[in-house]
Amino acid sequence: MSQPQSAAAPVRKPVEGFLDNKKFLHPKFAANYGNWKTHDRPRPGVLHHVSKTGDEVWSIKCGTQRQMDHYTVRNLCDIADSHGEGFMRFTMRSCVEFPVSTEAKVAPLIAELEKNGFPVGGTGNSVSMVAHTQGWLHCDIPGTDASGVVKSMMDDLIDEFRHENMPNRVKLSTSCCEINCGGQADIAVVVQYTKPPKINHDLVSAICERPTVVARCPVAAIRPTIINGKPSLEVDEKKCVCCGACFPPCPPMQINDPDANKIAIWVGGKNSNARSKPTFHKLVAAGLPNNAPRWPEVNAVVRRILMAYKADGRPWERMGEWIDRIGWPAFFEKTDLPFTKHMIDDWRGGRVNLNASTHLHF
Amino acid sequence: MSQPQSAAAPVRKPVEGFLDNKKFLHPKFAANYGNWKTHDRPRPGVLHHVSKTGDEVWSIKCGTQRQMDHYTVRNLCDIADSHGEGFMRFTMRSCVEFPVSTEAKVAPLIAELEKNGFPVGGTGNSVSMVAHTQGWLHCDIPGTDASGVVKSMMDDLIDEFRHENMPNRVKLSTSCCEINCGGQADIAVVVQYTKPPKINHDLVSAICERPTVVARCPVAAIRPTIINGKPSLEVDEKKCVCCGACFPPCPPMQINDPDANKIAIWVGGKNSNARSKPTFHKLVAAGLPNNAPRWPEVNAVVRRILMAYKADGRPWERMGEWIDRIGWPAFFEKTDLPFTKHMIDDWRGGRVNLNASTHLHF
Amino acid sequence: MVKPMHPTPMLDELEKGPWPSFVTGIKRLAKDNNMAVDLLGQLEHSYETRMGHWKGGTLGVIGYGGGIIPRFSEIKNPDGGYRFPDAGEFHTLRIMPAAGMHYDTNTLRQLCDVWVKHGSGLIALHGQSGDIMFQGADSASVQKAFDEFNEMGFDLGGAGPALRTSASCIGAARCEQSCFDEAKVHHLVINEFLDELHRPALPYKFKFKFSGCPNDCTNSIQRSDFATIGTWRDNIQTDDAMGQTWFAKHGVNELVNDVIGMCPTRALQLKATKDVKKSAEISSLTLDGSQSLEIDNKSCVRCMHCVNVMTGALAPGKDKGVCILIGGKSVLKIGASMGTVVVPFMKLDSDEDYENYLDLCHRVMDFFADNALEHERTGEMIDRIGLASFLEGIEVDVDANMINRPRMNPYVNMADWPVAAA
Amino acid sequence: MVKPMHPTPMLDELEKGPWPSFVTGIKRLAKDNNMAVDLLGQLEHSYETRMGHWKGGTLGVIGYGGGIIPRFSEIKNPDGGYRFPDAGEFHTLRIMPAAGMHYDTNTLRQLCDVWVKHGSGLIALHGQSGDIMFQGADSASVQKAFDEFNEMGFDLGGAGPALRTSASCIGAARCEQSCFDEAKVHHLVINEFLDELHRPALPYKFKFKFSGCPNDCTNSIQRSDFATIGTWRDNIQTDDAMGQTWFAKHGVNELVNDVIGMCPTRALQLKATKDVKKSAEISSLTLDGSQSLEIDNKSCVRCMHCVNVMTGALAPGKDKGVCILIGGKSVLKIGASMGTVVVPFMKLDSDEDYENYLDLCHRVMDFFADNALEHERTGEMIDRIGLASFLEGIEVDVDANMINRPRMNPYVNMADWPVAAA
Ligand code: SRM
Ligand code: SRM
Ligand code: SRM
Ligand code: SRM
Ligand code: SF4
Ligand code: SF4
Ligand code: SF4
Ligand code: SF4
Ligand code: SF4
Ligand code: SF4
Ligand code: SF4
Ligand code: SF4
Repeated sequence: MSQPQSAAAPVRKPVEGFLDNKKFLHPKFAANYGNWKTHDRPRPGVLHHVSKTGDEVWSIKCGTQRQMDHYTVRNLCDIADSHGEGFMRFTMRSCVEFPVSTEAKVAPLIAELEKNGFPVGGTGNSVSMVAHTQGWLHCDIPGTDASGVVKSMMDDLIDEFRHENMPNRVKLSTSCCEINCGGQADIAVVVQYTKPPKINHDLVSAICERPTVVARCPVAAIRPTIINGKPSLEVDEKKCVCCGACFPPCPPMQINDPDANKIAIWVGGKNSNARSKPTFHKLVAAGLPNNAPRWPEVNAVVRRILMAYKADGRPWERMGEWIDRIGWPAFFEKTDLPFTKHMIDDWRGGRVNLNASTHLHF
Repeated sequence: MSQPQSAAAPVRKPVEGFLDNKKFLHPKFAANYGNWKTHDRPRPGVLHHVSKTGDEVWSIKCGTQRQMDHYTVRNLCDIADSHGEGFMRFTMRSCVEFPVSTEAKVAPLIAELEKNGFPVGGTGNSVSMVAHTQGWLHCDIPGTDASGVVKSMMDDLIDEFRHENMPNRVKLSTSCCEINCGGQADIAVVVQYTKPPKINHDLVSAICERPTVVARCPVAAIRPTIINGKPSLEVDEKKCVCCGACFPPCPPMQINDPDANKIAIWVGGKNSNARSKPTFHKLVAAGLPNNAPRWPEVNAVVRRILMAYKADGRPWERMGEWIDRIGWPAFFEKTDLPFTKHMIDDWRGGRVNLNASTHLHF
Repeated sequence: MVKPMHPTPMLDELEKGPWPSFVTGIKRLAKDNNMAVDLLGQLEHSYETRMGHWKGGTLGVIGYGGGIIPRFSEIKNPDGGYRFPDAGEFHTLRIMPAAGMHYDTNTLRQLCDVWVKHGSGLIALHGQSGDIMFQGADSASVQKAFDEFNEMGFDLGGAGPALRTSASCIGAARCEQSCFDEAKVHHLVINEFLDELHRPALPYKFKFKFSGCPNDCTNSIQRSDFATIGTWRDNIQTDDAMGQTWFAKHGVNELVNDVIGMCPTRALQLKATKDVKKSAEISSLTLDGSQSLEIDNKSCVRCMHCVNVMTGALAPGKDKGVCILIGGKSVLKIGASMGTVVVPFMKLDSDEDYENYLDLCHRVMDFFADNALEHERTGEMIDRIGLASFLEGIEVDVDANMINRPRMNPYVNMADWPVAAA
Repeated sequence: MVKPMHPTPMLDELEKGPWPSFVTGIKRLAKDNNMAVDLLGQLEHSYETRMGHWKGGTLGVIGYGGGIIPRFSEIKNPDGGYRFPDAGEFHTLRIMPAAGMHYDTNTLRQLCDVWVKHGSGLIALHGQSGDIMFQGADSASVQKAFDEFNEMGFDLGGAGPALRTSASCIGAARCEQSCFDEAKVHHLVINEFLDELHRPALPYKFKFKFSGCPNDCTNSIQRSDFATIGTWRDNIQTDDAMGQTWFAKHGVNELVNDVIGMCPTRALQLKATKDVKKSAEISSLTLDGSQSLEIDNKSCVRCMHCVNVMTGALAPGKDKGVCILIGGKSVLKIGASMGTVVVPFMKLDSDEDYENYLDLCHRVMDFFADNALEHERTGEMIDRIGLASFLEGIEVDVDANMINRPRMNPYVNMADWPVAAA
């Protein structure tokens, strides 16, 4: 690995170690550490926690674009200093929480955030900020952009971020390739490849460790071969499930294609253990065009799903729990999405996903 | 196929066709066919059905040994004629139901059945008759007897057959080899082989189609080979899961062994769609000795499981539903059975049976 | 002249205890029946050695390829002769009873008579597939016994790689939950496929079973390749008078804990009668002056639970029909498998409905015959080729009721999505 | 001197709408930052071609083997030079924030200062694993930037086949549900395994995550190889005063439909206060003068639902600890997989507890290092060798809480049953 360094500078030994968070804790957090009793939400975007001693703290939460210019970060810091108490924290979904010790500070802080363009919300049964990935901005294998998809989606859903009108929390994610760094979510927007990789045989032998690539394929569709006298690889296109797993270790196996890259939508993923066990998200729409810069077709489907859930879900039912109650036929009806053979699981062990019962929804 | 026939007799052409059941229906069944309204159970062993017209029929149910000598069958017929109305039917579990048109006939019929040694019961939330298989009496591959296991088990459980004291119906089955002709049940008693087949190499080439046998093995543990110059088969004993599937097509691969044949007990199978979806039974005990003629160790475990369920189950909870509520740790505690590594599913797709959640029972 | 009994100390243990004893029964037979005497000898030997001692063979009746289970004793004397010669051949005839296993006593006695004449007198009522098993004929008697049973109107059941004997629940004959005429369909199907039943030519066994409602009293989902189960499409029917009787007897606690709380999909709710939703999809049952049980039929999965508990007060809807599940079987090769939904709903009232149904049966059986490997059941075949391909093969459209949930992995080539989604 | 902007008609569309715009942000940077100007050019090109145009490479900082994600532009001029030269190198530094992602404003501003000096000024707060991602340094600046961050006390995160940056929920710092000190354990673990983090030598990536309770706000089950989740062993705690307040506000319907009816294991029942079972395993909450919520803690699976809905009135028990699940990961090769229970319960209070815990971490990591194939995650490894073998390898006993249900197939050689059952 090349170690870039200016020739002149003496070699600096890094100080290895994980920074302690104690000094970054808001004083109320530090004082009541491990001693909280309950909380409520006086309004969307505000959490009010009460400790066993009666101590209180309000946390005001706003959304961000995650990929922030330093001006935006400084802007947040300025607000924390002027209207908050100089502390802030980030959530797992790139929201910011500003803790304050008195209720009086809540309203002015909200006003200041909104004035500066930071939407306040994302708590309780609202729609969360989208779990974000890299996309064209930085990744070396992306099929779409992430920041762009997220921006256009949150523009459309900002009202649902600002209000708590859903049956339960709604967690969204997007992923710019099938690897799915964005994770399992109530609604996940993920690239779906629809063609086997196109192989640039001239480059394979130079760039790819062939056994490594062969081993990566989940369906053993890749075979070593010789093309024009050079070692290369070939793909059994009947077996290939177009997953793109061969592309990272072997970029000459180009999986991305402007037109064949489609967007799929998955629903009902759930990570928490509340009520039902955690479960993966399920395929409900595919073939949507990768329509930069604003992906209107994708946003329309996401909205349709959300609105059906909002109208029909009962309190505390997460997306997947709602569907389990009303059934998949009703889900596809209410969202006006086609159910296709591609949704019938044929992966290993997929039999458990077939209906081996007369539990039917009509 | 050899067609034994007396040389003299002219060849009789069979009359092919499925016999109509209309003429065997009790008149009340025929008159109210498809027009029933409701039923209740005035006492264990008696069903009282009422039709939409108000017509009524009582069915008195008793157990049998299934493998009946014709005297027993005639005895039942006599009772049907003297105390019933000349009709009877058998249930899927070898019980007999005697329909009568007036309530007055119920008690005398019960008395007569009990007098003749036929226990009355098996309805509602009682313990059913055991679903029966062939065993040493007739099958060509059995690891134990069926009629004997069933007889000793029902001797022990006859009170639970006669009374309705369980949370819900309890369906039992036994199977004399791993093929499990007895089916999925609340409690199933099934032979479990614990050694790979012992091969009589002298006979293989004469008796077995080797490719057929190789194809039967679920784990591809059988390979063709040559032993003493003769084509035979060999088993990779590390792979072999001792299922015995190779034995029927190739009896020289002897899987049965008086000492290595053990009995396993499985619980929580369920066929109906009521409440929860149908589900397979699960392994909870193994290594029990194949202790003919009365299998006391097996019966003791079955009883322990039943009594724990009886004490702790809530109304309408089937065995498996009860365990889902209290959890597997409590099940093993209450039944005093060891939980072993063998119960952790490692078959294809078995991952779904691991606990991928923090749903824990303490 | 009957031969002397073999000592059977182990079997004698099975004469003890209150449950009817098969040993006592066989001993009764043995009083005038040498086959029964030797059967006891052979069986006692199995109990001693803790091993089975029968082997199979091939044997049939004229015109048929299956239906007899031949058994020859493997317990031999040093000279090669049978050690228990009168039970040396001990074959079973599988005979199909009428649907629902109904009998009149005359018929039963007549069956006994034939079996005493040509066989051991031992009868299993019934086998797990639903046959009467006449157990214990020697090779010479098989045809004679069959001929007499056949004269009575009974036909041989299935064995080998063939259509098998089927079973249907008592259903319409005595059960308020019945959603179709089980016996009629059972009858139709067997008669339609007599050739497949009697002359084994399928890749492996194939079983139908018929249950009138989702309680599935024939265990059809797990124990048949082709399960036909009654259900309904419209709202659960309610009977207020019976509802009030039930409620008066059982009270609100039982209603909440045993009924509402056990509905798998929270389709039941307790409501003030005035608050019951007015909608085509809602049915409701009044419980007393003020309260009602509200049923959201769109959330209901027709599991039967509330209908079972409150029979009469609640009942299946009026728009009845059947659901078909394919692929149930036992444990061999891939592990036990259940049938899965292939037709979520099909009417079975008119002649046309029955034709449609039989047509589907043919398509399934044909596809199985053409595409299954040797000794492969429908469930294994579907597992191998995928449900979607199977559906295509039998010309049935995909439906979201066929699945528990859509796929959770992206491992699928969706190049033909536009066609599939059109 | 800043160069002129490239036309970005597509990206401009992303300046519209109310949500904060990353494009507007990068344009703000571009006012005095050529790297941002060319980044916009490169990105616009991706939007036009609907393709990514970065490729990886190898790059690091002194003493470390990972933590930098190198990116080189693939958009070249005919002469082979970068078409967007100032963004031709656009590397990311992964820097670990303190546990819980808490900051004071000074620190954040200081981080900005360093990044303006040595990088693009673009910061992702935070990456999905939990890193601060400083995006956009050229090769020459990576070391300099790192050195300054490191001076501030921050260390580099993970990349490649190594231990990865971890995440813990806010937990004890502000959450009443917290069952252990998430930040402390997070801290301990990272510091224990710095070598594995900084010098990639594992078969593949390995992630820890820490959630204070089963709500699992870090998605640890699905997104980490080693999930540590708080839970409790004893009874749910109740606070009658708060219970009555809750009930007065929400009423019985909400209690039945939203709480009792949604308990996954029917552990909750509505009871007349006088009928509440007296038993060590029962806790209860009085709702008003006459009624109570009865909790059967033996049936409770600690799902959190009732505790969430009635926070304050209900609370996790006192005997707190953690559950450990191993094997979560994303979609590659075997499909997405979740961690499964490997330690149902472990105390994490005393120093000895922490030692035990770290000892387990070592055993897991060692076994993984020794037994996983190249590019194989823990979840795949366990899938391949079986959970039982894995447990044996890490010296943990089997426990019925590890499974949803025991096996449903007989495909297992149980010759060693007597030993296993002893
Ligand atoms: C701040 C944050 C933790 C952190 O360390 O950053 C957090 C904080 C809280 N979570 Fe969470 N959760 C946070 C991410 C999550 C996640 C992970 C995620 O977002 O990807 C989950 C799992 C999601 C899933 O299941 O897919 C999560 C599932 C929950 C649940 C369970 C919800 C359910 O019913 O399924 C609760 C319980 C509840 O809602 O009462 C919960 C409850 C809470 C509470 C109410 C806990 C408390 O008593 O203080 C906190 C306030 C939430 C609010 O804003 O209303 N939190 N929570 C995370 C905020 C993310 C965001 O910006 O939106
Ligand atoms: C007679 C029989 C049908 C037949 O055609 O022979 C039958 C008859 C009835 N069954 Fe059944 N079931 C019969 C085998 C079954 C089976 C199959 C089996 O025994 O192997 C099942 C599925 C078992 C399983 O799930 O593993 C079965 C699951 C049910 C259920 C669902 C129980 C549950 O809650 O899971 C009901 C509903 C109920 O209990 O109210 C039911 C209800 C009934 C009712 C009450 C239906 C009615 O309204 O008339 C009948 C009276 C039952 C009684 O004796 O209390 N029947 N019933 C079978 C008697 C077998 C026996 O001798 O014990
Ligand atoms: C007689 C009977 C048990 C009984 O005592 O009732 C029986 C007995 C045998 N079964 Fe069975 N099965 C019997 C019902 C079943 C059932 C239950 C059912 O039909 O509802 C099943 C489970 C459902 C299914 O079809 O899978 C069943 C699953 C099997 C299997 C496993 C098939 C599989 O794919 O897993 C085999 C093995 C085979 O076919 O190769 C088998 C094989 C056998 C053989 C032929 C053993 C052999 O391979 O040589 C047994 C002959 C015994 C004999 O000497 O008569 N038997 N068998 C049942 C048939 C009686 C009848 O005709 O009424
Ligand atoms: C940056 C980040 C997305 C983001 O924008 O936040 C990311 C970006 C990449 N991920 Fe990821 N993953 C990121 C969090 C995740 C997560 C979520 C998590 O950690 O909670 C997952 C799912 C959980 C898991 O670990 O499986 C995830 C699962 C993957 C996988 C699939 C691994 C698998 O076994 O299925 C790969 C592929 C691989 O490792 O070969 C991958 C690979 C990659 C690579 C290195 C692509 C590649 O193979 O070249 C991406 C580099 C992008 C870049 O240019 O920076 N990334 N990746 C996240 C890391 C930021 C951080 O350090 O904080
Ligand atoms: S989801 Fe794929 S394209 Fe997007 S950041 Fe992750 S690895 Fe890169
Ligand atoms: S795209 Fe996936 S399935 Fe196709 S060859 Fe590459 S790794 Fe194999
Ligand atoms: S379970 Fe096995 S031994 Fe028993 S009858 Fe069926 S095939 Fe024969
Ligand atoms: S017993 Fe089963 S696993 Fe073993 S060789 Fe025979 S068929 Fe294969
Ligand atoms: S399956 Fe349904 S219709 Fe048939 S007997 Fe059982 S309860 Fe009645
Ligand atoms: S039949 Fe419908 S309403 Fe009744 S318990 Fe079953 S799913 Fe619920
Ligand atoms: S995981 Fe539990 S302890 Fe941690 S923040 Fe979420 S709710 Fe609180
Ligand atoms: S925490 Fe326990 S009692 Fe409460 S809802 Fe979950 S399982 Fe039920």
